[in-house]
Amino acid sequence: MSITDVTTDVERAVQGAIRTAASSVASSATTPALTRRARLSRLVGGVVLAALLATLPFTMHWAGPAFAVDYGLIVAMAVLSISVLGWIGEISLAPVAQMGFGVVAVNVCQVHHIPFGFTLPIVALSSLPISLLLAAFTLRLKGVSFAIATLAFAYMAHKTFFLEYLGTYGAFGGTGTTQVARPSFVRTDESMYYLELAVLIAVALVCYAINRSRVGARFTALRESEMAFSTLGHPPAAYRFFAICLSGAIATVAGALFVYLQLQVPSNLLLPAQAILFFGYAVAGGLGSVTGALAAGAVFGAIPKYLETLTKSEFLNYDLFVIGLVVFVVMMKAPGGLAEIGRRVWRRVEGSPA
Amino acid sequence: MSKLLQTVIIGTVTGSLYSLLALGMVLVYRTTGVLNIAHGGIGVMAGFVAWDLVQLRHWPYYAGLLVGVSFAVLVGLAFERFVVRRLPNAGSRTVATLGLFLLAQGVVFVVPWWSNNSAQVFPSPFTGRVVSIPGADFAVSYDQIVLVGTVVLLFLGLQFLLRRTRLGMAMRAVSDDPAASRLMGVREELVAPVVWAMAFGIAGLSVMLIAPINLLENTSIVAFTLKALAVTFVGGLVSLPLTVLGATVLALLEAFTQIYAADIRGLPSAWPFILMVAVLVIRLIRPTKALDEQALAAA
Amino acid sequence: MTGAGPLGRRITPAGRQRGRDVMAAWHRLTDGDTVAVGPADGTTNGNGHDSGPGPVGRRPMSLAPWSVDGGGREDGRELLSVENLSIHFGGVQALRDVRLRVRTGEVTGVIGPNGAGKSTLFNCLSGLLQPDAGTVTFDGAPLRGAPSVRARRGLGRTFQTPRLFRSLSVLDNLLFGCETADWSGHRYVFDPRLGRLPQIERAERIAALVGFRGDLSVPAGSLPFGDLRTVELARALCGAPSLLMLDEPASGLDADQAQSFVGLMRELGDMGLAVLLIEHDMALVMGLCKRITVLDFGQVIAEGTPEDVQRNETVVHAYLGRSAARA
Amino acid sequence: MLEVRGLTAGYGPVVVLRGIDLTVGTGEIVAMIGPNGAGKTTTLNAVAGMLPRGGDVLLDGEPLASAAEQVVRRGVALVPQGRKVFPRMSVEENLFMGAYPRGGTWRDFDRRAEPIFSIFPRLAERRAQIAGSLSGGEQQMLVIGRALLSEPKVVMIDELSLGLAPLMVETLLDTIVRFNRELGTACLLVEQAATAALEIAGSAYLLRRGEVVYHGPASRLRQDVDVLHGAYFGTATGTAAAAGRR
Repeated sequence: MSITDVTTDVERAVQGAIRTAASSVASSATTPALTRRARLSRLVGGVVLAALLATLPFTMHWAGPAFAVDYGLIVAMAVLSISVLGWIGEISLAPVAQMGFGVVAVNVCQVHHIPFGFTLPIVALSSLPISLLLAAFTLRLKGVSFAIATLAFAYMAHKTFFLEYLGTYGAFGGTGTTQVARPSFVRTDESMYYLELAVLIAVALVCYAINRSRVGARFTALRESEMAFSTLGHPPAAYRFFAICLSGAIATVAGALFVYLQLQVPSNLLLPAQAILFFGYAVAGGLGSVTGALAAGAVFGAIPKYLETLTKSEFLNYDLFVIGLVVFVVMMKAPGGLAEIGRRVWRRVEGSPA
Repeated sequence: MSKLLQTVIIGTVTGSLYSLLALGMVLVYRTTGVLNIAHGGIGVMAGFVAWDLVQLRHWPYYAGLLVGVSFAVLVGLAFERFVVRRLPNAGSRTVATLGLFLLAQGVVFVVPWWSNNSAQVFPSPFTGRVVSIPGADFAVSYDQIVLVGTVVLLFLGLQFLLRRTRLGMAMRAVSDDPAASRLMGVREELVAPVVWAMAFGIAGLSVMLIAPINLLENTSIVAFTLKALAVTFVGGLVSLPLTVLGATVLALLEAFTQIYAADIRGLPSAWPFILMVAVLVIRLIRPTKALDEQALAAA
Repeated sequence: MTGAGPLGRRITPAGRQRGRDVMAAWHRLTDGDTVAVGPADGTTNGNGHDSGPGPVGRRPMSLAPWSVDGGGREDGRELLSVENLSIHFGGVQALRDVRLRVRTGEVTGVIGPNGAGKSTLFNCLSGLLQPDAGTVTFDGAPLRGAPSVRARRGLGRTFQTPRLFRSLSVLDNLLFGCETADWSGHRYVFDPRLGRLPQIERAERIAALVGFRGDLSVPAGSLPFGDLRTVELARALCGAPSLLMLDEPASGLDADQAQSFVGLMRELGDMGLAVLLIEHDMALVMGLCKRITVLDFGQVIAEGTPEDVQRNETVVHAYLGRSAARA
Repeated sequence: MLEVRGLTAGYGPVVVLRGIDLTVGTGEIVAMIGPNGAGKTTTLNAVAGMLPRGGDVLLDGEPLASAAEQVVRRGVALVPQGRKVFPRMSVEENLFMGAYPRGGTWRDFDRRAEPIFSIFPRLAERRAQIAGSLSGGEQQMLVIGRALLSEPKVVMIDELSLGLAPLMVETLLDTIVRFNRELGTACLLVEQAATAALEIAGSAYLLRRGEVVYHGPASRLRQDVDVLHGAYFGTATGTAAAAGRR
């Protein structure tokens, strides 16, 4: 046994010890702070939420077909892609266009007979060129100017590409295909829900992980003082590019799921103004918040569809009015959006001091 | 020759249309630092109020127009008083205008007799009357002439306001340096409502002038507003002449590609983006260092 | 929930104590005086990335990473040299042919009336502004590139108005500094606690060194003004710079704080750190700096020891006006 | 004429002024000097209504309102630190804004601006130029001229010489003497570069750490160089600097 071997053994032992310590560091931080009531409400809340998520298409059957909630999840994902940019303090109105490129990517994959298992990763990767193009704008443009640039891009993508390629009825130009075929295991809208849920949970977990990691803290720092951030050795552009690529990938995957749900996506579903609506949802959810974005997206996405069924299509486009009001209220009363409101309510439920 | 003339005229009219929308947004941005996303939406809402009175209730055209514009002005005052003033900075105010945009769009759908989702015809007293161009096989409508004329008047009026009147000078001073303008005795809380009321009034008027040419309809007006946004970017969101120039250039490019290069499909619609990229590249090549230093000081 | 990984709040005293116990165990296991800590060596030690969480380097733990360089102190080595640095904004020549030398182990002062171009000089050096002309040599090689690249080469700085990350905890702010020099924890990016225990220890020691007595877990934005400067200084120190540029570090400090600041600067100088200091408090500058460069209208009007500078007519002229010089 | 009694002010929890007493007589030039951070700028901003303040500020025996817009209407104008011109407006337009509190319109602008243009002929030459593109000294002239157009009884000038060449400072000081004599406007002059200001001032205040530590005729303070050097270089180095005078 050589010297190095001894060292490695010692290292391993200590590694184990440090891991234990670290986990106790983590647990000791939370355990004593929780009251019994809080633990109970967490448990109940978790179970109820899980049960609800697991059965949502069926429990909501009285209100309408599962399509509504499927649509809600896709909106949730699109809103998440906007909200994620809140980490670097930017506003992008391009996600709806990026969804459109997801639609196109799925079609291309299908034409080339790529199995479903590979399609979503390919779609996610295919978002990179456009994300990088948009990210290049942030080298020079910030804030309002960047938002306008993304809007102009979305406008161009819609007029020059989607109108041609998807047309008014969602047929794919020049490919001979008129619609996308769902993979065999998601023939029904109900099963589609579980596919979406799985993807959404995976995406959300990635976002949570990034947000809680050191990268998340760096985003906060970048937002608060770019000068301090850069003079402490961190490249601001890299983090901007990362956030924009992440947002683009989420939006593009949302677009892919959208076409699997719809089978055809006519270009008028990809209007740039739609992005403004989604941005409104993101504000309502709380910019930068993952949970808030998902909740706001799902709720504001699904409810109008349900209402449409319940009122026999009497209810159309009222969501614009409602979300407009919500944005006002949120801006004035709770700038953190649903996420902030949720936290306040939750604190009260748990019985811990606010 | 006739084709060229026609292209130029189409470009001028469309350019005036973009300018009309863009000038209102530049006014707000230049004097308050807020990008008013709701501009087109407010205009459509006011347009529908006027349309309601004129078409459904058979009011005289000008009375309807007046009520529509006054309605927009009132919305502007209310928005400034109850929303803008209570929000802390230009960023959150911009988001609020986004909320207002959605609200204004929603209102049009909420009122049942304004009809769901369909475009409305909103003729003006001039509709149908045309001036034929001598030696050409097409005519220019009175509505188009009024539109171009209004843009010229609006441009001159805004220039006069911002350069020659006490009010306009105060507006510019506030946007240049709020602290220094307080030292000059300017009361920002009196200037801001005027700006918003004026901008919303202009928005209402713009849509009422556009409606007889196009239709009174959300989608197309919003699309125009988006292009107008791209145009304001050319003028750095503040310069009135550059904005009008940008709007005209954009519209002429669109008209020429549509008529002379119709086989390159999609190119006309790409111009706003291409224009923005061009402006961006110019700024990248010739960055103004003085601005950098200002940004550093402000950061 | 925006972005923040509020580390400072998640670690309780009990948890931290357990972490310390493990560190102590590591001390015993390996060798009395080596520590499982990389941060101090991260910049200089190439093997910082290929071993376990703790045993990155086998150097003695030191609070002053700058003294690690070569093992001992080498005072008086020329670390930074600026030649003919010029920059203009519009029609204003903010800096004209500025020449400057900074040596290790010394505090070098930059003084001059308001608007003389001192902060612009700092911004040029740290890469926030692009000068029109001039060469800057740092540690034997030209100093170029983005601010982040320069920071990693060992250029730390503070700002005239402290720029802390206001919603992050004080500890997180300091850890940011630690990351400038040390990326060994990057593998634990999703388990921040584990990789960071050594950095946390380091941050705490540096906070104590600069005399920050407050709670490390509160958001930096809630600190009183004097503490903002102290924490910003600590954050810069955490980055293990070899050159520290301080922009008016003593303004807003009371007499006691200023006194301990002077003490700290002397200590850092003894460790071999080079300090470039902009300051208006003349007593402080004169007492602390080995050499002083005086800027006026973007030009160097005098350079030398404090005594030289005080005797220089031009300086008195620039500071007090013509009649003081005439009198 | 302008009387300040027990003025306190600060930024949030930070107290900067701990009770300043100050008097500016009619047509007088008063210098206020002191090292960085002594509270000179804060004093001016508090008097001008740009900061919340405590204590009494009286103009001609009447209390002065605490809102900036009203202060300037009453005849107390501030020339703030850092030459705050309206950068995107022309010289003429900047001056117009100066006349704003007096209800100035473009019609009678020329008449109002005439005496100002005669004091600052360089502004007349550059009437149409954008203020942001003026040199530092010209910008300083412009802000002073702008303040004078509001026809003030007292004009408070903050850091006149900041970042300006000595020759330009002398020119500016001469213009202060001139408008003081010609228009009878009193002037409260805040300076870090002390001696130049002391030369034209009648009386002087020395501030340190938010308090008046010296008050008397400017000529005496000017001669009392040790007080000055003590305030600037700290007492320890006062003798060294004094030695440097030789």
